[in-house]
Amino acid sequence: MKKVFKDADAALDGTLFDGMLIAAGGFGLCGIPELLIAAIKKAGTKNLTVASNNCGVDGFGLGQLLDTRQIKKMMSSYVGENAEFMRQFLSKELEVEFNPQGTLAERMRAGGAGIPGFYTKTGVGTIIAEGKEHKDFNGETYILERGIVADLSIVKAWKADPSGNLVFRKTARNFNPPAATCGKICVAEVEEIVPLGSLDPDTIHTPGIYVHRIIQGEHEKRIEQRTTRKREAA
Amino acid sequence: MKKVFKDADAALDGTLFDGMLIAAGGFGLCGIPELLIAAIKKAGTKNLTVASNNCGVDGFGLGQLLDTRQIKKMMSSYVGENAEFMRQFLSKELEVEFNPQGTLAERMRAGGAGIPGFYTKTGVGTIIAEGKEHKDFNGETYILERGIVADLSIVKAWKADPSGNLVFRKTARNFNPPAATCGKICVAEVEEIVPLGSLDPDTIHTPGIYVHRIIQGEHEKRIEQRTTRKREAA
Amino acid sequence: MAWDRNQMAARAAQELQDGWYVNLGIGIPTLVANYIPKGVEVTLQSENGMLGMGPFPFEGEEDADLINAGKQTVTELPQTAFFDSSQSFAMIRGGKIAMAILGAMEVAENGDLANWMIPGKLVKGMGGAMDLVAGVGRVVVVMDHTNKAGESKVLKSCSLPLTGKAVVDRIISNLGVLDVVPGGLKIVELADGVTEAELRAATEANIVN
Amino acid sequence: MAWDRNQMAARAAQELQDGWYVNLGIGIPTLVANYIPKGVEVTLQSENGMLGMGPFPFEGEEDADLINAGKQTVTELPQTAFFDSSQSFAMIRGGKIAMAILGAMEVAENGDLANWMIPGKLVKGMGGAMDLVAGVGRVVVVMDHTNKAGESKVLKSCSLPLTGKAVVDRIISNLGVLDVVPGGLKIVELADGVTEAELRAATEANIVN
Repeated sequence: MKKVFKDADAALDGTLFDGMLIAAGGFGLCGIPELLIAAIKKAGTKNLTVASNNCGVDGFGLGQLLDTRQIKKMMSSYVGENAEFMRQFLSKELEVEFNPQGTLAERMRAGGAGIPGFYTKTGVGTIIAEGKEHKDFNGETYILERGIVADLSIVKAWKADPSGNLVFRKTARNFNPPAATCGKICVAEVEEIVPLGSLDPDTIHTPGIYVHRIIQGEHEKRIEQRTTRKREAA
Repeated sequence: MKKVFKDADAALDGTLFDGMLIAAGGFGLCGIPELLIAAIKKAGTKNLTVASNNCGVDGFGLGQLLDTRQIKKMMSSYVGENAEFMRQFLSKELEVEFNPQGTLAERMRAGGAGIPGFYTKTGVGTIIAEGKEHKDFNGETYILERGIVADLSIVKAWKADPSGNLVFRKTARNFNPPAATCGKICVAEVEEIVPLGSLDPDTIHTPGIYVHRIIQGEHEKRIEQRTTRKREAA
Repeated sequence: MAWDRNQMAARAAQELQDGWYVNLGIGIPTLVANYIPKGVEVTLQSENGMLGMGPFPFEGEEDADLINAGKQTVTELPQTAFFDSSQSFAMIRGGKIAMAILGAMEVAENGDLANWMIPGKLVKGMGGAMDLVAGVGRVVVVMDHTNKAGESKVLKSCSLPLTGKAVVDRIISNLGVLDVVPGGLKIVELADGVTEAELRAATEANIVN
Repeated sequence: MAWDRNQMAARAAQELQDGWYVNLGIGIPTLVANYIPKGVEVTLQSENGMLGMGPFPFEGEEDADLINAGKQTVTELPQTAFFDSSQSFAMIRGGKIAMAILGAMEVAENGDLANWMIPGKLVKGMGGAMDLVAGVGRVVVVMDHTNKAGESKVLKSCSLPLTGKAVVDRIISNLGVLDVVPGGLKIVELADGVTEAELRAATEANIVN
């Protein structure tokens, strides 16, 4: 049971194929699997459908896979921090399926939890509900949303142990845990692989059972909106 | 925003009424809200429906509420470690709705997550599926299970801070986090209330938003099956 | 005369009650945090996965792993808890957030809200807005009463694709405060120096007494 | 001659593959942990909320907060992770557990399993058994081939209420090993000193070649 791989190329070896569905963690540029995305770019896998809340920015994160035209379709809640995305989207080269953010997160969680469908109030009465089954519970109307099962999940954590237990840091957790659960294979990139036994078993966010391959690497961790306040003079 | 109460009686004050639905955390006797159960006994609230994986043992845990005939119905996955339970069950004084353990946990989680129904393969083709809606997804049959929303949740955690953030210890976590989410009001009993800011925000299992009232107290923490091994001679 | 952005935010802050968990949208709603009344303790939720959102960091203390739903760097507080996005929206959908204060493009007299797309224009997505309006206990909209062309944004029915159907409880605009009630909108308050006639003139929606 | 409880457990342990996450039921399946082959690393899941279940504690080191699904005190290992019951069954239902090894009252030739209730007798509940058989990758049943009256427990169809429909992949009994295949059961192996005729005589289910 060797889960630790030497780099992103090695960790993705044998997992990629044209037309596949990839679930990616991250919110904006926070907690995105930078190294695995770059390796998918290098591998040149085509016609990807990517379930990810956002699609990176020009030249960084998933935005890189737009430059190379590797993405056929995005399943996202918010996109377009990205000129190339908008160009492809408006010219219909790129397909976008908009999902409410919570619906997208829950669809990933459901897919990983063996739940093929669940009912939610989110989106009832909007274009999101069009074509979806409606059902009343206790006098209120809900719509049926489907679990997402991806061919591959790519996630970014703070620390891992060699058994694949993952710990995330602050809001970089975001979509990573649900994304990790919904892939038939999950590859995780982390800032540090720590020795077995050094993570407190009460504080593990994603148990190792979900994680098949791990790499350690350097992360740029780019900040999208650097907002600060001034220190008041003493 | 004062969440800390002086004892179980005070914390339950105004939350109890005859015929109510209570969701309780715990698995076997592990991680059960001992003090709150004892206070419900004292309060004498009647005709309770209790959603809890098990029903305690004679004279301890939820078993205490059987002695006083306060429970009308249990929603559980495994019961009967308890002579009085079996007597009431066999004589039909006590109603039992059996739920597969994972379905019960997910029903609590769903109820707390605004999901009135979800599909699962668990129980298809068994008496559990009788009378439930069946639906095919990708060629497989699933049944519809309903979210549970309780009038009150009672849970037991290891530590809390005054804002209601909870941390559990080892397998005493079990049903407590999903139970905490599904109550209109959630009362938590803990071994220790620690100062605000002393819990690492990355390691909180149940965020304070779910927890309305907290008490600190002494717990018996009875062991149901004490199994050990012998040390080999040196 | 009418309220400016900060006055609208200050008025919206009056909606907050002690002990509430609240989600503030982008734009004017973000400013509400600056006007929380003394003695009112409110915990801010950020839907990417945080309860207890603090102010922007001091320069040099930005943390790439600590951002809000607007992707801005923020800070934590003593009561902060982090969680994943499925948990975050579980609490939103599950009705655990007492109130969301959001911006809007249009609101209708039945509480319909449109704030995510303009057909033919750049569509960026709804983010968490649909989840919020469907799930939270109370939805307060803060917005200008009219658009740049002077047309009412408070309508009989929305012309834009909806974010949620019959979800808005209260509108706080530059001209005043209106509640969604059976039959239409009810004037709760006029902004400083605004007459009822002015408010009515700027409102397409039916106003009931 | 036939296999005893420990021999059945040892045979069941041969089913395990390196790197697998496995759930062991109560009774003989629990003994399987004693026979995991050298070089095969298996992580045991306990459905109350634990991955990486260790052996029973030394006397005096029992921890009331650390029990398995059978409510027995256990210990943790360096790779242990704890989680709540909804997460635990999310991984079970989601197919993340490679194999469950369970006891049975009856198994049918189509893989139907009955192991939770006898009508008219004390019903204690199914616990996590229905979730396990519905969710895990492979279900192996370990049981005596016949009941105390000498009647086959390997049947054309189950007489007892089912735990799961067409869920069993392999049966390991005191008499041998059988796989559920199209049309019935296929003999994989005979227990020490058991003849095929003996196995067939003790089996009501259809055996295919």
